[in-house]
Amino acid sequence: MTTIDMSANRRTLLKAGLGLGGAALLGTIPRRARAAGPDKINIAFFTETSPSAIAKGNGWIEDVTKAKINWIEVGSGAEINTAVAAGSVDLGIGIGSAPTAAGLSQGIGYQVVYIRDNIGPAEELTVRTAANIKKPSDLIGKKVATPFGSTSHFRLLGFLKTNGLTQHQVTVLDLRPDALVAAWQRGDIDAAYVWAPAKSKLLAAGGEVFRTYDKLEAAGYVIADLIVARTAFAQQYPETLVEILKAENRALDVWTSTPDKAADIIAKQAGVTPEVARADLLEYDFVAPKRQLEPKWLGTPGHPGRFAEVLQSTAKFLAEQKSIRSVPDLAVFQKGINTAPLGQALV
Amino acid sequence: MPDATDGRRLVAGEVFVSFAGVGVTYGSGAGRVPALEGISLDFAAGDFVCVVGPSGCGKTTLMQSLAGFLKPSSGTVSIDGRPVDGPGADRGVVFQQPALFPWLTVGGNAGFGPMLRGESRAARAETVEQHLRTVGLWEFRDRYPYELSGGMQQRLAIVRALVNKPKILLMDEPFGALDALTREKMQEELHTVWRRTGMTVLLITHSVEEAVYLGTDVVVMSARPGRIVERIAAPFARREGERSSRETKSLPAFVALRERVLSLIWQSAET
Amino acid sequence: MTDSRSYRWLSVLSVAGFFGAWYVVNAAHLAPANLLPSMQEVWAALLDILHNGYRGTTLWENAAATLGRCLGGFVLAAIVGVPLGLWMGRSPVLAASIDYILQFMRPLPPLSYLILLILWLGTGDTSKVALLFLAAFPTIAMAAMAGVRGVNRQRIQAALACGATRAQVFRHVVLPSCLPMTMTGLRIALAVTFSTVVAAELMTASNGLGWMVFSASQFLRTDIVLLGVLILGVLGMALSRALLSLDLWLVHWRGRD
Amino acid sequence: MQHRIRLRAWTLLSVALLIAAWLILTWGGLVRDLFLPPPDELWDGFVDLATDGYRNRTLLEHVEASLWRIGAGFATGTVVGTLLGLAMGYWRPVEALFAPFVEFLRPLPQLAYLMLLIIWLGIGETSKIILLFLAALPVSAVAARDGVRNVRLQSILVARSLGASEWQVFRHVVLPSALPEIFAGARIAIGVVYGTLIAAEIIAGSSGIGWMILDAGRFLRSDYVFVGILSIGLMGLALNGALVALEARIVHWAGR
Repeated sequence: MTTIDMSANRRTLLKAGLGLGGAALLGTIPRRARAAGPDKINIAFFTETSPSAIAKGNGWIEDVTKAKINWIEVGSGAEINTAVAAGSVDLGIGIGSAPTAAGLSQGIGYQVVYIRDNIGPAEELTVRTAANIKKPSDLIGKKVATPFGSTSHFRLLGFLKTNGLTQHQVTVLDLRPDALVAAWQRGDIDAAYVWAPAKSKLLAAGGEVFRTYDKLEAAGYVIADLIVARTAFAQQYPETLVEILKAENRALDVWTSTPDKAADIIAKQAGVTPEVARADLLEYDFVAPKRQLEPKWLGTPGHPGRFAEVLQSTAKFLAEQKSIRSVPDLAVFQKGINTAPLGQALV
Repeated sequence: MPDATDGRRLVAGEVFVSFAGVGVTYGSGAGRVPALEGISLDFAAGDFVCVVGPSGCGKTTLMQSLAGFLKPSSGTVSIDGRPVDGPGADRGVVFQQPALFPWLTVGGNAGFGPMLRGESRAARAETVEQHLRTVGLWEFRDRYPYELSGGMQQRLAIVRALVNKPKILLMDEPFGALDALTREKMQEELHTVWRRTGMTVLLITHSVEEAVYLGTDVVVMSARPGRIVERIAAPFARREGERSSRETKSLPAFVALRERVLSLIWQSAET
Repeated sequence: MTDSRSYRWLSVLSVAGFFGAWYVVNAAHLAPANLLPSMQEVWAALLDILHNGYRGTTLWENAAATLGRCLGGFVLAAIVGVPLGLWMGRSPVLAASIDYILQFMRPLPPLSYLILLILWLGTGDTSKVALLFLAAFPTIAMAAMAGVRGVNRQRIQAALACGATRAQVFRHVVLPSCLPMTMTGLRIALAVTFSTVVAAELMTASNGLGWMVFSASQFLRTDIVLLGVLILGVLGMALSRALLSLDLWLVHWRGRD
Repeated sequence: MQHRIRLRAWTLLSVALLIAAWLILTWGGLVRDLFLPPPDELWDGFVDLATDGYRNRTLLEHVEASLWRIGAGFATGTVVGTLLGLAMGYWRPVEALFAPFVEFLRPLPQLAYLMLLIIWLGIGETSKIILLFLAALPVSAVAARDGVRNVRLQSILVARSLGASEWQVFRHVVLPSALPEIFAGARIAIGVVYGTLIAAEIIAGSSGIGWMILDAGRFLRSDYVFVGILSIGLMGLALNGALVALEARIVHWAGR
């Protein structure tokens, strides 16, 4: 349609018109496709040593979504729950499984779309060497601190329960990680259940690991860090979600293929030295995207995995603690897991 | 003191202010307190009426009903033939506490009334200057009231009332808080203004001497409920010619009248 | 005034003494370095965040964010609180219908309802400004109401006797009479707002001096925490001084009436 | 009297409207229980907290823990603050020495130095009470100082002329004259202490009404949060009322 013959008859004019219209239509298609994505995405994140920090630090999320990303820093999974309930967060990166179980039980409109990591030994009971704690009953009469409402809290209480210890025998204190390290350095507490980097600071200041995680995992106290997406967001912008998960996978690849390079980027984001970042990262079991879709974890659409049961048993525990009112059916947790975007991201 | 009524001298003897069967009660039900009962009192333009009586005899209530600050429960108060319906600029009011506006300068306080009426700054500057000059406050025009002495504050309060050219000046123990010397000076100044302008004044006072000395009429009231015991004509205010207050106050006739009023008050207080 | 000025050297001395003691404690290793950073470290931290910012935000941005939230909430509270308080002072019916809510709200620690505000209004500045508004508003409204109720009756009567209408009485007597009380209320409210602004930055904030302090304590950067405390203290002093000067200028008759 | 009864009726009407709005919003399904719990949930939450408790402590025990902290912080803060303020008002050099610190501390947000208190004083009751103490101290110091400043010189001269010693002037003239302002300061101080309570209970809690609200808030248990806010509000009203009553008894001449 480059030239229009001036002497052209009606037919050619019509053709030309059609062609122009077609071109205009074609021209709108790419624009439409972009309009299908959101202009702005609110993402809640933690300042932590994780591959997610690579995607954030390199600006990948901005690149793949072409949207303005509003990064909202949070200090706890509870804040993500509140923010999603308030409608001001679309995506929560790194939320723990305990707050997620609470959120799903309370009907907060989000879905688990990704298992960032299986926490495993990265969160662990750390005891003061001088306190001479060798077996669980040695904790009787001692002070143990943990950030309440966290995955660590959940596992600590699980540890006490499976060992027949009541909260009357062991004093459990609610301390944020920073305050916890300060209290430890002053000698106010004898043990703590917490994650990195606080954990490594405790170890450096006269602490040692009291291994609990393997037995607790076997007993069903599985804890994980997740990515959750606001349900309405996931439904409206499935493509965008897929792109974001792809970026997340790419970040994980950087860590597995070039750990040193990854540690450098992550350290800068989290404000620690690359050595510390690397040591912290080595403790996590980053569940490879393909593994996430196995029945042991999230499963696939129509074939829910066992992670829904993990969430439900976490919720049961939280209900016993009165943190939530009641535990919904397994179906609620199964519906709260959406594996479609991850499946597409792997295609 | 400055002229106030524009030389507007009303015909003496004509009824100017009238209280007709005025009664005021405070509270309601069991807590009813009669403050005034059956007050009937007329006075003419140019009269200087002083009201005396024991504490709680309703002197202030009487003044407030004329000022329009409160509505009588019975009877009517009228001025110049029109019943009083709320306060107005035709009645200037001066209290024992000057009640000046501390956020305004001396000039601002003096020009308060004209300002309310929307007079231009220039128009009111002249009146204010004239008034402030006569009471010796002109050089303080840019100061604030709290920078003045008690006597100056009270003078300013009187100016604030006079600037509005009221038909009648209502004063509730205006000199009560002043020292003896200032008080006497202020009495003289007030008297001069009254004589020069022929303005009507209602003065409420504790001091019998002040009442007998300044008033053309002295009204004695009794307490609980407030009633008028007697109205006495006093000759000293209208005495023509130069006079000194010392002399007047030691005249046998003055002393006799003062004693008479005092004994009336004593009697009414005892019953 | 000359009296207090003649002792100013003592104030300078005591502040100098404080810094001297700080220096000595560190120099003589009387306190573990991780508990009390030295003056030099705090100074270095100041230079560092002045030049490089703290985690990507400059000190000015943080100070501006905190001040903006603080003043936003405060000004909003004043705009709503003062007229409402004045109206309550004039109308006993309105006062009876609202007073108990204000009485209940006033002592509430703002942190207790922060989570609800985030739930209702989201994580942005709206919920933060709302928190500060709610913290300041009852104090301001109640002060303005007390101001109206405490207006000298004789001043009103004096104005009426100068021929003032009801509206003029309100404009020329009631309003200025309320000023001292209202200003006192505003000063208390500003103090409340300023101490609450840090609480507002406790959750879901990504800038502000409060955020800087919390974030620094998360990484146990005691030097930045201490620096933040010093900056906040000085800023608070400056704010309350500024409002006090405004008060003394506006209410020049305070204490002399 | 009638006027008063009529106003009382307005108050009741407004309360009724508020409750009606609450009922319509919650039972009418306009607002989820997460945002605003309906009355029955709130009542259940209250009964649950009162009988069974929250994390091993009943509501009453949480209230007690908080009241104890408030009491200790307020009492120490106002006593020390008032003594300091009296000295500052009476002797200029004392004022010059302490004014910079009092002025610095007064507007300082307590949450900002919370971390430092934890580092320096630990996570026990001490740091909580010190935080409240530091909140109350500057407020009452400034009030007491201003109280002394505003004592009328006349009264002091009268006392001197009657042969009062320096101490007697202070004890019998300065102190009683400053009392109304000291009490006004105490009322502001209790407000500040109260507002700081939750900040104090962020520190290593497992008791206290403020900690309970924070912890329940983490799981968005709005019913517990609301019960907590209501209790803390009523507690505040009661404390303020008690202080006003005490003030009326001791400083009966104030405002007359």
